[in-house]
Parts: sequence; structure tokens; C-alpha cells
Amino acid sequence: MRNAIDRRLLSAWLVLCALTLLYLVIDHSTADAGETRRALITVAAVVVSLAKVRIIMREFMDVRHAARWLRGLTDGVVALVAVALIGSYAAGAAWG
Amino acid sequence: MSTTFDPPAEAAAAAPVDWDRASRDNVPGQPDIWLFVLFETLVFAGYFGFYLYNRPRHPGAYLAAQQELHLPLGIVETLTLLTSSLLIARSVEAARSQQWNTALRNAYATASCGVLFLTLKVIEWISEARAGNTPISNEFFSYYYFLTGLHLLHLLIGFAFLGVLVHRLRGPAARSREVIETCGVYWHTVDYLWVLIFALLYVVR
Amino acid sequence: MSSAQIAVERIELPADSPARRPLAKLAWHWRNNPKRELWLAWYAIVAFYQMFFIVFFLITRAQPPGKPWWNSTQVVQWFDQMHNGLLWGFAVIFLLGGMSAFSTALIAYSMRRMSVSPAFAYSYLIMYSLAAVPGMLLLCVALTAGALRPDRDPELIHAIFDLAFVSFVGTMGVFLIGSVIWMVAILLDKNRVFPKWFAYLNLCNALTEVVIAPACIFKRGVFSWNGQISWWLDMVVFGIYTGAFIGQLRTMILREDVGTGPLPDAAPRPAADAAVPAGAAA
Amino acid sequence: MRRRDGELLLYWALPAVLGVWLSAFLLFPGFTRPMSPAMSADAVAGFYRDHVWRIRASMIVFNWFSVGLIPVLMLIVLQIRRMGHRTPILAYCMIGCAAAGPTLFLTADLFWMIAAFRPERDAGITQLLNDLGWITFTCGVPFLIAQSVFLALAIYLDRLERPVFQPWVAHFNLVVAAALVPAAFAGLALDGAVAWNGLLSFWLKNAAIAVWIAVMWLVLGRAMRQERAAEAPAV
Repeated sequence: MRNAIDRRLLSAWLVLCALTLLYLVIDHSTADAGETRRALITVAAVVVSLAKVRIIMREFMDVRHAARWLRGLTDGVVALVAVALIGSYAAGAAWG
Repeated sequence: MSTTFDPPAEAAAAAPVDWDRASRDNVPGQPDIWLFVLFETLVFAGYFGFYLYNRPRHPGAYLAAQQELHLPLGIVETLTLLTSSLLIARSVEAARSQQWNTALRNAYATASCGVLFLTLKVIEWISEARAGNTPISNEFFSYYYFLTGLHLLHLLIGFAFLGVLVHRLRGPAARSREVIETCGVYWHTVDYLWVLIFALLYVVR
Repeated sequence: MSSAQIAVERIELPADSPARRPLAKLAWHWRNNPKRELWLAWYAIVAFYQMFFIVFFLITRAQPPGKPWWNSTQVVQWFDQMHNGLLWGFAVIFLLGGMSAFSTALIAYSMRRMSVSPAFAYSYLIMYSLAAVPGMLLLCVALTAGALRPDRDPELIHAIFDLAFVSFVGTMGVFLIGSVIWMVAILLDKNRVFPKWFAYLNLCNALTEVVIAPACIFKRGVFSWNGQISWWLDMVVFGIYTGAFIGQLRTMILREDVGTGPLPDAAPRPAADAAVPAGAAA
Repeated sequence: MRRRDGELLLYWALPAVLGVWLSAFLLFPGFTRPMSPAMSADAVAGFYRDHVWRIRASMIVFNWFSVGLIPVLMLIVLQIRRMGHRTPILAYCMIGCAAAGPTLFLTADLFWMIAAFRPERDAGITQLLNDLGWITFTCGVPFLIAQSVFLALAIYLDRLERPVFQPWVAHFNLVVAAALVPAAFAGLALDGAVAWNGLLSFWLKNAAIAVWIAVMWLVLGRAMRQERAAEAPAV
């Protein structure tokens, strides 16, 4: 029982670390990158980081076993943050 | 709403059913802390929103300033906090199965990771300031110091939660599953807020 | 001492009482309601925050604040436009600003009702009483002085303007530590006076005092004293916090048994039942 | 039983503090013939140049004794605690006012002191400091008004068989509070009764404060005597 939980926590941690290292792959020399490419990188970074947030909530914070209202609420907050961040970036790009 | 309140410590220690995994379809920690972390997450989303809104208005200036950051250092900081999160999750798990020594060891390891992150952050600030990047240099660095500083404040508050955690794990009379889980929930919040800040400051274009 | 010697009456107005008209009802509560001091303070808080909002946002329009990037000429224009509003509005504050003591006193009392040391209540009481001077009245004095003589040297008017708003946003420490004191008291409390989420909301409010700190440095942008982060976002959090604490104080008064033990849940029972053991313990 | 050693000492210290206040009041030339807000900047600067030593000396004395009323306010707080209330809320309100009120007076004192520190300064700046001092001093009544109202409420809500203060003390406090009201509006006029040298904002306000201190000192003494008499057999 204990080992199973430990293994699950460890694999969650490995996935999180792998997702972090993914950022190294994302092109770093974007000084001359076009607007579309920049927007793509931004959206990708936001989505990847929110995926990580959700993994932390589900696995580390144990929302996976929690009551339904908490599962719904955390997912709702993650979705709301996603909409807010991508929306602000799009708004800034469109009207700024 | 009696579940909202911290049960008396003696009652928690006297009632083994409190540690039963079968009652897990509930809420980890106080429901109150969840309202706090989710509310705080939304407030942070507000800060992020203003940053992302203003950023594409001067893409060149932001990009040039962003080049001054050390992505590898940011990645090491992120890995440090992710590891601390793993350790505190293990600490809470160990406490649930009443392995107090394992729980304590993991709690101390969590605090060490926290101190390491703090040290790295201060080193990063000093090196940025030495390079001439101060809070008033440009908009990007205003946001950089604001977000990292506010996050570091949350980390310092997290040490207070870790102190409560260690206190609760050490004394048999003080052990309360709810409070132990609450400390874990707060620490993970510090972790995932950093995950977001890292992506926004170091990676976003 | 003396309060414990008085028998606790029922709070409910007897159904067969002739005193059902509003004024007679008020008089009945003034004479008989055992929680009259608490309710008096609570209604004064509601009145104070409404007065504060009306004066600062509608009459003087000192909130949202003037722009920190204005030059002297623009500041003088702002004073010219606001002239009468500033003088009349702040006169109202000079008249009624002392009501803020009711808020501080009721919150300090809530901490006395908890199972924590009285030091918490007294610390909060002194911090927030003191904070009223630099945090609110200095702004009123400075803007009154600015509006008093429109023909003053524009550079001096500009300095008064800065004095007003920097003193208003720059007095963060007292509010920050005060909120933390209240938070710690609620977390340690075993008398269940407030729910724990409200303690954490105090922390959110304390953190906004940190967020407003850059306003002492930045003259433009989101971190300036009228910025989207330092002013607008903080104001949203402060609004939520104020609404929550006024509501929580009301719930506390409804549950209050004027005793010393754990606060009972808000059940529709008369206060007399709950207060008897507490009175005996005292 | 509450410890009462030293209360009489604090009580009888008030006449001495009042004596110091009165002498400082008479020493400050801006009070004996209250300075008009209509004075030009040059006239204000000239006033500070002409009277620099009297202003400095009086402000230093005010600075020393500005908080001198607080011990007596605390004795009143202790009498409120003795009243037949259920909660200490009104006593806390009084403590809050006692903390904030003298701070305002001290601030006014500092503005005048800065103005007198370099009387050769640009006349506009001296006038500004003088304005800030007078506005803080005159309009700084919110906690004095609130203090009287809180005391009146406390007395009305006193449910003791033998009240600590007689009801007339409450009525008196409300009258004093009403007398302080015009001073709050001193910013609205540069001359006339409401201006800070006017009949209402200066003379009525300061007379009301003086009468309040005198009357409250006397009724406080009576309440303290009654308290001691009531507790005497227990000692």
C-alpha cells in the first residue's frame, strides 16, 4: 500500500520535472521570431504550466480523492486562470 | 459547519478513526485553506493578467529585458520547489499511516529545499541588480521583482506553516491530521504559484 | 464584573408587546436588548463605511486617486475642479471620522471573546486607532490645505498632493500587522468565534498592503498609487474583505452569549439559556 | 479587586498639566490673538520672524505636554469599565480616541515648530506649514467629538442601580460634542465665525474643551470617591 502511493507520487514528480525541462527545448533565440510564433510559444507555456498546476493539485494535494465539490472547484479555477491569462495576452496583442 | 473548525488536539490523538484512509472521500486539510489558496490563486491570476496584457504592447522591450534572465537557473529553482512538494506530500502520506519519524524527516527535507530556493532566489536578485536590472529599470523587471518578491513572501509564510507541521508531528498530543494536511496544501500552493510565475517570466514570449 | 451580576434577559421582543412600531421597537431594544452595545457598534460600522465611500468616492472624488504623473499645472487644475467637494467632504470626515473607533473596538472585543491572550485585542486596538491619523486624516488635512488657497505656488500644491496620497498609501505597516494579529488570534482561538477561512482572508488583506508598497516608488504604470494592480486589484480584495468582516461580525453578534466559553452556533434559542453556565463560571 | 495605587496621583496631576497648557497657550502669540487665515504669505512669514522665540518655546512646551490628558482619559476608561455594561466595547472606543486624538494635536504642533525653525524660509512655504498646523489643530476634532459621544452612550447604557456618572453628565457631553461641530468646517471659510480664528471654530471650540476638562475632572473625582467608599469594607 505505502509503496504504491510512494511510486505514484514519484512518477508525478518525474512528469513534472520532464515538463519543466521541456521549456529548454522551446526555442530561446526568438529575438527575430514573428508574432504568431511568439503567441504560440506563450500559449504553449501557459498551457504546460497549468497542466503542471493541475498535476500538483490532483496528485500532491490529493484532490484526486477529495470530495466532488473540491475537484470541480480546483478544475474550475485552473480553467478560469487559463481563460484569464490567454485572454489578457490576446487582448493586449489585439488592442495594445 | 463544525467541520470548519480545528478539532481539539486531544480528541484528534484519541480518535484513531481520524487517521483512517477509508474516510478519504472528503477534503484534504481544512476546507478553509482551500478557499484561501484558490482565492489567492485568482488574485495572482489578476497580476498575471495585467502582465500578459501589457507585454504584447511593447514586445521588443520585454523580450530584450527577458534575455537578461538565466533560464537554467530558473529551471533549477523550479526543480527545487517541485522536489520540496514531493517531499511534503510524502511527509503527509507518512503521517497518515502514522510513521511519524518518516514524516518528520520529509518535513525537514522540505524545509531544506525551501531554504535552497530562497538562497538561489537571493543570488539571482543580486546578480540581476549587479547587471543593472533593478525594479525601476523597465516594465519587465518591475514585474519580475514584484512577482518573484511576492512569491518569496508566500514562501516565507510557508516556513511558518512548516513550523506548525513539525510541531504537530513531534508531539503526540498535538497531532491533527487536518492541520498536517492544511500545511501540505499551503506548501503545494507556493509550489504551483512558482510554476506559473516561472513560465510567465522566463518562457513566455 | 458588574456585567455578570445582571440577569440576562431574552433578546426577542415579546410577540404580544404593544411596541411593534419602528421607533417604539428601537426604544425597546435600547432598554432591553442584552446585545445593545454590540449592535450599536455594528450599525455604526456599516454607517461609517457607507459614509467613507460616499465622501471619498462621490463627494471629494479623492478615490480613485489623482494621477501620480501629473505636473504641477494639472494638479492645480484638479484642485480647482474638486475645490468645493474636497472642502465639504473632508469636513464631514472631520466631523464623523471618530466613528472608526467603533469598528476597532468591536473587532478588539471579538478577540477578547476568543481563547487567546488579551494582548491581541489591545495590540489591534492601538494599531488601528493610531493608523486613523496617518492613514486617513493626514490626507484630509493635506487636501483641505491644498483646496484652501487655489492661488498658492503650484509647486507647493504639487507637494501637498504628494503628501496626501503618499501618506494614504504609505501607511501599510499598521494595517498589515493589524490584519496578521487578527488572523493569528482567529487561528489560535478555540471558542470558534470566527471560521478559519476568515483568518486566511485576513492574510489576503495583509498581502495587499505589500502589493501597494511599490506605489511609494512608481510614478506611472500598474504599480503606481492609482495603478491597475496597486489600486484597482487591491480595492477589489479590500472590498471583499470589508464585506466579509462586516458579515462575520454580524454572525458573531447573533451567536454571542455574553459568556466566556465556546461561542454557540446561531440557533434560534434565547440568549438566556446559553448565558447561564457562562455566568456561573465567571 | 482592581489595584488602585497611584490613581489619585494621576488625578491630581491634571491641574499641573493644565497650568502648563495655559501658560503655553498664552505664550503662543498665534492663540492670544488667533491668526487669521486671510493673512498674506508675507504677513505670516513676518509673524514667524517677529515672534520666533515665543513660538518655539510654546511649541516645545506643547510638545512635552500634548499627551498630558491621556492619564485622566484612562481614569475615565476605568470608570466606564465599572459601569453596568455587558461588553468592554465603549471602554475600547474611549481608548481608541485617547490614542488618536492627541496624535493630531502633536502633528499640528510639529507643523508650527517646523515653520518657526527657519523663519527666513520662502514665505509661501511658511504659509503652507502654518496652514497645515492650523487645519490639523482646528479640524482635528473627530476624536474629541467621538469621545464625548462614546462617553454619553456609555452613561446612557449604564444599568447599575447607582450609576457611575449621573445622566446629566451624558447630556453635558452631547452639548460639548455639538459645540465642537463647527470647527470641523473650518476649511470652508477664510473669515467669519467658522474660519479657524472665528467665534465658533476657535473660541467656542476651545472653551468647550476647557469646560469639558474641568467638569469631567470634577465628576471623575466624585465617581472615584464613590468607588473607594463602596469598596472600603472589602479591604
